[in-house]
Amino acid sequence: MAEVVPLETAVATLVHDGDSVALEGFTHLIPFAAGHEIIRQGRRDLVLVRMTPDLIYDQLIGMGCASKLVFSWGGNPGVGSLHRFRDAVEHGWPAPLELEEHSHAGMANRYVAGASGLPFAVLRGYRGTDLQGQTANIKPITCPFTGEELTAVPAINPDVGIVHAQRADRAGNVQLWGITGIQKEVVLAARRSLVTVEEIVEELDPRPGAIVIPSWAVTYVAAAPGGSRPSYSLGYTIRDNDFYVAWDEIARDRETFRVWIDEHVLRAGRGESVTA
Amino acid sequence: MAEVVPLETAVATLVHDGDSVALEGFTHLIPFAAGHEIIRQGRRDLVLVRMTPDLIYDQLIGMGCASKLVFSWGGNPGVGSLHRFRDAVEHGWPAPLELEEHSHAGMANRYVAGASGLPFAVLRGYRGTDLQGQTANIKPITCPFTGEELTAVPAINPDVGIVHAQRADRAGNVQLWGITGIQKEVVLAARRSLVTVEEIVEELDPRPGAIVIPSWAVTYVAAAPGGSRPSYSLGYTIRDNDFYVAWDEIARDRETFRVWIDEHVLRAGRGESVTA
Amino acid sequence: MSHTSDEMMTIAAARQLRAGQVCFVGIGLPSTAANLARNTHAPGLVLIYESGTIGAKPDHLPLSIGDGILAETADAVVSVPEIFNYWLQPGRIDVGFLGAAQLDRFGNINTTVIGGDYASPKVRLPGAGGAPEIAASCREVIVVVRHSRRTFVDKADFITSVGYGSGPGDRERLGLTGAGPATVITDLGILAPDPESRELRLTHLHPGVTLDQAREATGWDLAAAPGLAETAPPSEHELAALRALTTATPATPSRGNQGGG
Amino acid sequence: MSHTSDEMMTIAAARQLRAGQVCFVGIGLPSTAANLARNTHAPGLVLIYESGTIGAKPDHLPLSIGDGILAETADAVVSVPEIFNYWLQPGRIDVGFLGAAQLDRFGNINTTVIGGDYASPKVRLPGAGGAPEIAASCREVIVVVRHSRRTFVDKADFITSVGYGSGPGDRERLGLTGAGPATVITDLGILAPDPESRELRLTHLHPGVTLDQAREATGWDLAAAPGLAETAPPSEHELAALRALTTATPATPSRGNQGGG
Repeated sequence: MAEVVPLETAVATLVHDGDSVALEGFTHLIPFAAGHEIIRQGRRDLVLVRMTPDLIYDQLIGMGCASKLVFSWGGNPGVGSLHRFRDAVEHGWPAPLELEEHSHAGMANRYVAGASGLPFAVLRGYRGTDLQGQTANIKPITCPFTGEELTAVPAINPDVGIVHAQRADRAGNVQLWGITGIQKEVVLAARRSLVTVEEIVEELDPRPGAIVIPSWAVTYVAAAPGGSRPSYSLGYTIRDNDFYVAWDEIARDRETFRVWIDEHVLRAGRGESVTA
Repeated sequence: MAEVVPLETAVATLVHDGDSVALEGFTHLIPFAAGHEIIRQGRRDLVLVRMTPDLIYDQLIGMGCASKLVFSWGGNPGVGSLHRFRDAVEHGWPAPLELEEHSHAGMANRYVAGASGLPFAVLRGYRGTDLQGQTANIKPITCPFTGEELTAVPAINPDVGIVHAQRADRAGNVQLWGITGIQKEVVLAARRSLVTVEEIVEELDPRPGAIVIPSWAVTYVAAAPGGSRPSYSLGYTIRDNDFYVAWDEIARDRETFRVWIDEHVLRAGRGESVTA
Repeated sequence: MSHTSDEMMTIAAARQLRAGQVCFVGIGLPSTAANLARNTHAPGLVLIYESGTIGAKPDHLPLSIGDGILAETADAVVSVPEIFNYWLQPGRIDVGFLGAAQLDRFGNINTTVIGGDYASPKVRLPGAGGAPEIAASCREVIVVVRHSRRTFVDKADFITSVGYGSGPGDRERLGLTGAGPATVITDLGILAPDPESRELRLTHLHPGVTLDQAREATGWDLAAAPGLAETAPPSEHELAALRALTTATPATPSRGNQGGG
Repeated sequence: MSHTSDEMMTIAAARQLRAGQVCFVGIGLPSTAANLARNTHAPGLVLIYESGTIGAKPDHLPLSIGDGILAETADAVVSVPEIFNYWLQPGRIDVGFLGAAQLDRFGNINTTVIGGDYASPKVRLPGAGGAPEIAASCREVIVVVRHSRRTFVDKADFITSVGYGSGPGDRERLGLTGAGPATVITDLGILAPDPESRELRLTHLHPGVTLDQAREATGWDLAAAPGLAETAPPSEHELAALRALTTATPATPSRGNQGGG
């Protein structure tokens, strides 16, 4: 059964230096508050896993929390580059960043295999691309019935999976709706999991389009109202598009980035997230 | 885009002698009306595919519509045996019935592969069982990353997939809720598809737990109110448990079976289903 | 209160379950036992039915694994591929309940064919359903089955679901992640595998049953475990709770293994 | 009305779409073009975004592929694995729209790295996102990209998404089920592959653009297709509809390929 604890406690208990950590949320429900808590707790050498390492991973990478990134699209959506990510890859600042790069379909299937207790997944993907040559984690596989050659990718089972959802009940059952992305797979694939939520309610009344992750499949639930900002939580907060544009300027320069993190993350009260 | 047509037209257009046909509905929304229409149209040599060939397949098999059955559990749920199925297997009456037998997990993954455009699926299954020796459609496969040996099963892509749902709109978008089973996968895996529905409505208002299959992924939609009886359609009809018990007596004897089919299926008005 | 042997069997099965466990349930005796446990000593027991209902809380016994009451009371309803792939296969389920038409000395289960050969059997049974993967992947399996020589056979005619295969080390060799059939509950007593040989032997006799009766109903030379005990008789509370459950629901036969339609 | 070259490009892209088609859309110019088509000549166009929204009907341009308006107006919202596995991979999608940082003479797309080598590139781009499988599996692909020598290169530094590989037969050899990049729409004109050699050549020039201008902006010896035509200029109706769409929404840069966050 999931235990409902403060965010600071959950992150301190779950996330250790050197862990592989997946903070997911595909375009919606991105767990910024949890990411900021990881920065505050000064974690190092994390293997960060995420299909779309956007602003939250730009921040973690820029603060030197990561030694490796496993991903499929690293940009500021609708705006352009992630400057901290590029600075790490192009100039090794503040630390070199090893990359393992996939396509969305490959990453999604890796999480599916992880959630399914299988060591690998099969897809029609990557064939003819130069992605194949850059990692040992893309291999051909032959159909034992037709002889057709397809592509295999290994399961992802991160040490810690972190997602944000709209609500949980006091027993720790989690409910999310709207674009639910890859969240369920990440929680089920992870060895330990944290779900931050907009609110904890007495009862999860059924909602169209909602999925529920039962409490017994989650390690910790933590309340983090507004915890997906500047991303959004459908029904609770709206996407702060201006911040995504502003981030381009903030992150372009190492110094303005550090100043911003200092003011909005490090000096922000623990358990509270101030992103814009 | 799905065309909304009478049931008789849909079955006549879609289902031909010798086709592989999957009528699915896992414990709920079983497409009895469509099955009865196939009996009335006198189809022969069908390869019937279904995880749980219950009463509807007992009827199709007893009427000699099938030459082969691909399945994972053939019983009268909560009651006992399917006597027509057993008579076909044990005594070849009214015609011999070739069997291809799987587990539920195997069948479910075969549909998933079919819906995904993959030639096969991988699972932890069948190992150590005698099921492996009975069909060429269960083979070992080795993980290219860990070397672990798992099991592969080939995709199912039936010529025709038939399911029952609660509602469709006039454009042919289909909505179902409650236990949604394997229905989406069957429609997507099939070369041609038919969805029978309790009613056709102006608009599909969102419902908790509902899934929608978009019109452009379906061939035909046909109205068949009560079309899942004696199974049920959550929110529309309730399961006729007495009929499942009564079927044990009806189907035990070849003659009472034929009399029942004659009265309740063959002589029933076309487009109408009388099962109890 | 006096009780029937089926009531003893169901209550003995219910006692195996603990609050907080997650239990994969089929229709018939397993469903009755699991719901009895949830209504008595294990209120937090999580019931999963292979129709895709997770955390179902039926107030009467479901009549099929797809009964509407399961979907309506579940924490979550997922697709059939998801229930097998995301929930059963990775070993998230603590206890799987299975029935059997034949159960052999190593806990292997047959629900496929009896007599003749596979292509022309004497008796064609319903088949595998979810059982092979339940037997493979649940952390442990409980088999609930009536005791008779027809059922308790030296060697199953067909292995639908693997128990301990042909003995020690077989599950590991096959890569089966769960521990296998830890407990077999019958109307005569309770069996468990010998830790060394993996052969099923008797650990409990239900009140009023003799070792000879159990041996008579078993198709192999049934051994008694050291410290063979008598099952505690049903308490009044257990019997009342069981009867409240079953009178609220028409009786269903118990031969069905996992499966349904 | 006068128009900008970006407006011509967007309108030319929108014209490629027909009512009843199913279109896999990324943010930026592809999304603008697809929504313009839906608002003008192709009202039944089905829009799919890789965030899992099927049949989205936004009344303004979404600001990310996960914009709430997409989920709220969709016929169905499915998980990310489902959108790739059940909807894209089997070839159900008629048209995939892609952008590119580099596009080579055989329609191969680079959105990964430019210059240096993969481990220490001169420019690190966002990467693949959904593009490799969109390029592989959609029945056809339309690339929308501004014309420049920096983008239109003889050979891509990195093949993120396969067009025609190194020429005829490569897609078939690789088992790519879709037909590949049938059309490339730029701010100068329209390109399509030579049916024999698979090399991209110019089929249309937008009004006021010369063949020399297009050749000057292309990093290979750009051929003109027989019957090189002039693109019909934007109609007043098209321009008005496009401006209604874009003024309702803050401008978004167009460099992004499929992807988002």
